[in-house]
Amino acid sequence: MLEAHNLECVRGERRLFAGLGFRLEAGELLYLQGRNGAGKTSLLRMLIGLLPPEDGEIRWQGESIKSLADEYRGNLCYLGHHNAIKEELTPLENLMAAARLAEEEISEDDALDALEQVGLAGREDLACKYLSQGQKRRVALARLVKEKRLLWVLDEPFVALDVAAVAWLAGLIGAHLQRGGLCVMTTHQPVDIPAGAVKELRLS
Amino acid sequence: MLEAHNLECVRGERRLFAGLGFRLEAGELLYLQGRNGAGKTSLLRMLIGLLPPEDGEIRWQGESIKSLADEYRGNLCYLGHHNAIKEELTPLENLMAAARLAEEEISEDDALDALEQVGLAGREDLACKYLSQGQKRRVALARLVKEKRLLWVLDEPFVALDVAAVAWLAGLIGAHLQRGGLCVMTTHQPVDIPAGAVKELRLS
Amino acid sequence: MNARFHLYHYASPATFYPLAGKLIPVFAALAVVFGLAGLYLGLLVAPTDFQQGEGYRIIFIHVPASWMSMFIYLVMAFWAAIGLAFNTRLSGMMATALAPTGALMAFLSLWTGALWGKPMWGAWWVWDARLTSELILLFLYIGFIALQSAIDDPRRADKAGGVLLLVGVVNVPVIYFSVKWWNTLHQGASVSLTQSPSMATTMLWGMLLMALCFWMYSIAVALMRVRTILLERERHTEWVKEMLAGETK
Amino acid sequence: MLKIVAAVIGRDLKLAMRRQADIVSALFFFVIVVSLFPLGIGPEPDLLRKLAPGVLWVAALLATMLSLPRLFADDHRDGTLEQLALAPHPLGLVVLGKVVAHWLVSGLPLALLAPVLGLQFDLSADALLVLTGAILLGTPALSGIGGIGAALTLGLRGGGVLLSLLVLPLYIPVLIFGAGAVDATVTGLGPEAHLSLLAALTFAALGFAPWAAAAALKIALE
Amino acid sequence: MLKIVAAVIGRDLKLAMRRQADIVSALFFFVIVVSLFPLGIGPEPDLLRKLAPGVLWVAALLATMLSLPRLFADDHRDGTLEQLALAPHPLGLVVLGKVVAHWLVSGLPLALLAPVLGLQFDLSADALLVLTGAILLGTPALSGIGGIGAALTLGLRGGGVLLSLLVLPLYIPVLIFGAGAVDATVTGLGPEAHLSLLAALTFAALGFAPWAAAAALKIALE
Amino acid sequence: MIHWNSFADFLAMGGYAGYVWGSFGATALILILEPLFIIRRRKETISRLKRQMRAELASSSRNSVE
Ligand code: HEM
Ligand SMILES: Nc1ncnc2c1ncn2[C@@H]1O[C@H](COP(=O)(O)OP(=O)(O)OP(=O)(O)O)[C@@H](O)[C@H]1O
Ligand SMILES: Nc1ncnc2c1ncn2[C@@H]1O[C@H](COP(=O)(O)OP(=O)(O)OP(=O)(O)O)[C@@H](O)[C@H]1O
Ligand SMILES: [Mg+2]
Ligand SMILES: [Mg+2]
Repeated sequence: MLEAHNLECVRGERRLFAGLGFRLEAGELLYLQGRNGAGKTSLLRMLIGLLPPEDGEIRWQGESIKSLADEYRGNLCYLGHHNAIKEELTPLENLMAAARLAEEEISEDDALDALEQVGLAGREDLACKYLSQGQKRRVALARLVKEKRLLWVLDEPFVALDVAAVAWLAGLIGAHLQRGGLCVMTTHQPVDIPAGAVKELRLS
Repeated sequence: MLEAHNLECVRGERRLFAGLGFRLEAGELLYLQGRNGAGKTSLLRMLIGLLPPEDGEIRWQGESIKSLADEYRGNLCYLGHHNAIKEELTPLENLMAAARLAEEEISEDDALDALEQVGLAGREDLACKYLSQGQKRRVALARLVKEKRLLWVLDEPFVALDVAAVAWLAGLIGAHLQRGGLCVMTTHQPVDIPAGAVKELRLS
Repeated sequence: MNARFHLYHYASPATFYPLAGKLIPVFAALAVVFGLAGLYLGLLVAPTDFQQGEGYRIIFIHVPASWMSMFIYLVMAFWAAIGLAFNTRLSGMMATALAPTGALMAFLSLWTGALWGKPMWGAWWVWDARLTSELILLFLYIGFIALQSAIDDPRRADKAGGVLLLVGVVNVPVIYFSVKWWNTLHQGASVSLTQSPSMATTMLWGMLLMALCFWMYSIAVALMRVRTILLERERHTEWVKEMLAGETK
Repeated sequence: MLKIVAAVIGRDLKLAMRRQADIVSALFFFVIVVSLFPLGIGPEPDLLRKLAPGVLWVAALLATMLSLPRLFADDHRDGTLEQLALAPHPLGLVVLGKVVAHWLVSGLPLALLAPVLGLQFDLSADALLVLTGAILLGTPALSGIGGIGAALTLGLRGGGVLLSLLVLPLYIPVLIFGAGAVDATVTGLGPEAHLSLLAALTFAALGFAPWAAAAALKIALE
Repeated sequence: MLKIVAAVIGRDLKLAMRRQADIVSALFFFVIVVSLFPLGIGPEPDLLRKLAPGVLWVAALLATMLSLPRLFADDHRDGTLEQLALAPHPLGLVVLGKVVAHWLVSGLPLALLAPVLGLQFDLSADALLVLTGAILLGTPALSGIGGIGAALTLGLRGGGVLLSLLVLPLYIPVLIFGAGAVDATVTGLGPEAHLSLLAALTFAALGFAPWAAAAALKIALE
Repeated sequence: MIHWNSFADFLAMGGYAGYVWGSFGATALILILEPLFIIRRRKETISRLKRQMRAELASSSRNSVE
């Protein structure tokens, strides 16, 4: 489904990696590893099409993601270092707005349910700026609960989460893979994801 | 050395904790635990004097930190969720500026040495905005390398660090404790700190 | 890497760099020749203007500088369009290299115009359409330079600068006409440029030669600057390394 | 197509309502700048009447410009902009939505307030009407052009001032036609020509600016 | 004491140099705003000469104000401000350093540029001199007062506009005395009285503002 | 051919000396300084790049430690 061929990444004057390639099928998890600054975030940004690679190509179902454009992005769900939530809005509003902007209507009940699952029950109506670091991250993660898109790209999703939340999220990713989804992920924490096929890719 | 008596914390309309107290002596580590939103960050901000407690008192060597003011702060080193680095400045400049503003002259050699220890050799002269998430955190941590103040207050210092850096930082904190320093810390990651006396405090 | 650029052979930096090196002396020499001839005609031979006395001789630099300032902006926009459309690296660098020269030309136009205005109109500055739009053009140049220098990544700087140039070039005529219209609506004929009537042929020739001199100068200077930019940007490529290694004088 | 534009507008308006301070403050900035002039210049009514169109328009320009840096900056900082760029529709539509929202929050209230301020300068009823009309017609162009500037300076520190450097020269035609319309009314010539030019500028800006701004945003996100 | 002030100034200047665009752009903002007025008002030299002091001062006010939101915001966002507040010396000194740096980067260049712009308005040599002096004397007060406003609005979204709302009314005395000094020169009265009032304002502002701003910062950090 | 009677006349420019020479002088200054600045920047660039290249060679032969 998702293939990368001969990717090269240059930031500033530094060549982070070159000749990188992989192939990911339905139900597989690609686990990116590497020390700080190895280029994991850069690679993820290439995969979602925001950073044009210096060289090489990325294909989705055989076609270059550059030519697929919108069509590819319709299959994509990205979670970055930043939470992409508005501090002034409440978790509920954030979730609804994010869905609407991604052109996916969800009902308020669904949203409330998602928030409850991420452990924010009782804080649905508190502006996000009052939430703790981990609670903010949970708001961002709530998007994943109802997410049906095929390809999830997650950049250190476990950061700031407490132990219970880490386990919950691992389960969520596992379920996504079981449904035949794909996932590309980085994390520095050792996490156990209940998934069949885990591919590892180490940048160095 | 550091005592808290009967602390109460109210945020918005929510009482996060009340009647909280502890006592920390030289060479001891206080390890704060609790789920996301339990009030760990709030407690730390009370300890450094930025958030006035609703009730109760914090004492340093027997005196209230409120009356000690500058004197207490001269013994304090805080590292928060944010890195407190300037994106335009290079790691070296950031480190030097931070030291100067804390009224602690350090030589350029010392600073370069600290940066090398945190694994930023070769990036001393790259503006911080180009660094990866983990590298930014390392710049913030470089301040600790030469830090001689007694009380370290660290809010999730391990976030975004790779495995090697986590181990290094744990060692650094251990060495600080061995020298007779105090440390109050939160983290969600299980980390092994080579220290004698670890006190745990669980907020819930 | 190289195979990708064979289409744009001369746009390939490795070919362009030595080529530009050879062209610079030619344009510089032409600029000097035209300049000397123009100055000779303009300062020594041309007769006094019967209305403006000797003050009119400022025209020999004022007009070429004004022309160049406007023309260079167009050329920059042209390069920007090429760069955005075909993703050639050299085009962006050309625009970057031209900008300071264009800004200097705009400044010279303002400076000489002001020095001309004081004896002719009795004021260093009036808010006439042409003057005002030249001032705005200077702002546009400075905006471009400031934007590019605020971005550290050169490729990003090229693209962002390109978008700005294209937006600007659409606006320049709009600005010019709006200012002109504003000005003529407000007031009749209080101040307008005293056209030197029936310009003597020597004057015309002097001005043409000076204009050519400014042209050649601008080309030469832009090529010089683009060569330096090339070196900086391509310092990691083989050809720059070879060149630097070879140039151990 | 329209749905996404509406969604963006809705979200931005909600955010603006949540921090009402924004709207109110832009208005007060306008009021204060306009009121500063009589203080700096002196109270002669004749002089002030001559100044009025220019001062009001310059103040409107500056008030619009002041809120521009945050047009994309907030979304950029917290990662929302990436999400918007990843959504399966052209980024230009999102920008259009944001530009319209910006106008609703900045340009529209200005237009409604302008006649009140015009009274301070002793303008006639006709002139006040034209002033309102001109500001209504012209400010969308300001928001549009401003969007390009905001996108170009996104993520650059010192962006606010750089932004004004880029954008103000491009605002000049709007200023001239806008002030010209009021002036023409005061001096008895009709404002029609000026107003139709303003409308043309606005149409051109709204048609063209979102795409230029979207291109600039993609560059900023690389 | 002085060492910490110097350290803050040094760091802020270094940051400003790193984003040179800042300084240059504030200057050009000044130039552009000043140039906007004739475009809005019309080119008659007599009218313009009367406006000159007011326009130049209003533009100086706005140029100073535009860079205010970032006085503490950058430090706040990345956590540096917390560190500064935790350092073992009064926060007021840090603020003083930041205010001085702000003046060096904004007020000083404005004063140096003002005479050139005055020429565009056909001011006499005397008037130009007084203009420069007045701006030199008055802008530190602007930076000081601005510091309070910046601290009060810190962390509030929409801070930029809110800030101008708070600060501009307090700027009015500076504007009046500053423009008055130039006006007095043009009309033949001496500028001394105005200038000494300006100096008094500046002293008061620099002595008082850092402490008020420091208090506001502590509240913002809670 | 030559229009002037004396060199002093030429310098005086019919009373417009300040304006005319102010213009020509500024232009000459700028047109001469600009290339000089570019040449200097070019020399600096080249020597800096050479220095960097040497440093790179040295460090790569020393076997990089990251
Ligand atoms: C700061 C003041 C001035 C500026 C910015 C300025 C700008 C310009 C510009 C942009 C042009 C080229 C116009 C074109 O080709 O369409 C021009 C041409 C010219 N200017 Fe000026 N000018 C200034 C002052 C003056 C003064 C004071 C005079 C004479 C009294 C003057 C006389 C001319 C003449 C004769 C031409 C060429 C004739 C033509 O192309 O129509 N300028 N100026
Ligand atoms: N302009 C530049 N010049 C030199 N190096 C640069 C430049 N921009 C980015 N880099 C380098 O590129 C790398 C970016 O890495 P990236 O953010 O992809 O790392 P990462 O693997 O996600 O790290 P982390 O685990 O810390 O998040 C960093 O090593 C950084 O130093
Ligand atoms: N205005 C308010 N109204 C209600 N609750 C509030 C308000 N402000 C803050 N809170 C709550 O206070 C708590 C702040 O927690 P704090 O940031 O100290 O948590 P933490 O233990 O550091 O969490 P984390 O592990 O996620 O960093 C959160 O639960 C938040 O929801
Ligand atoms: Mg990363
Ligand atoms: Mg916390």
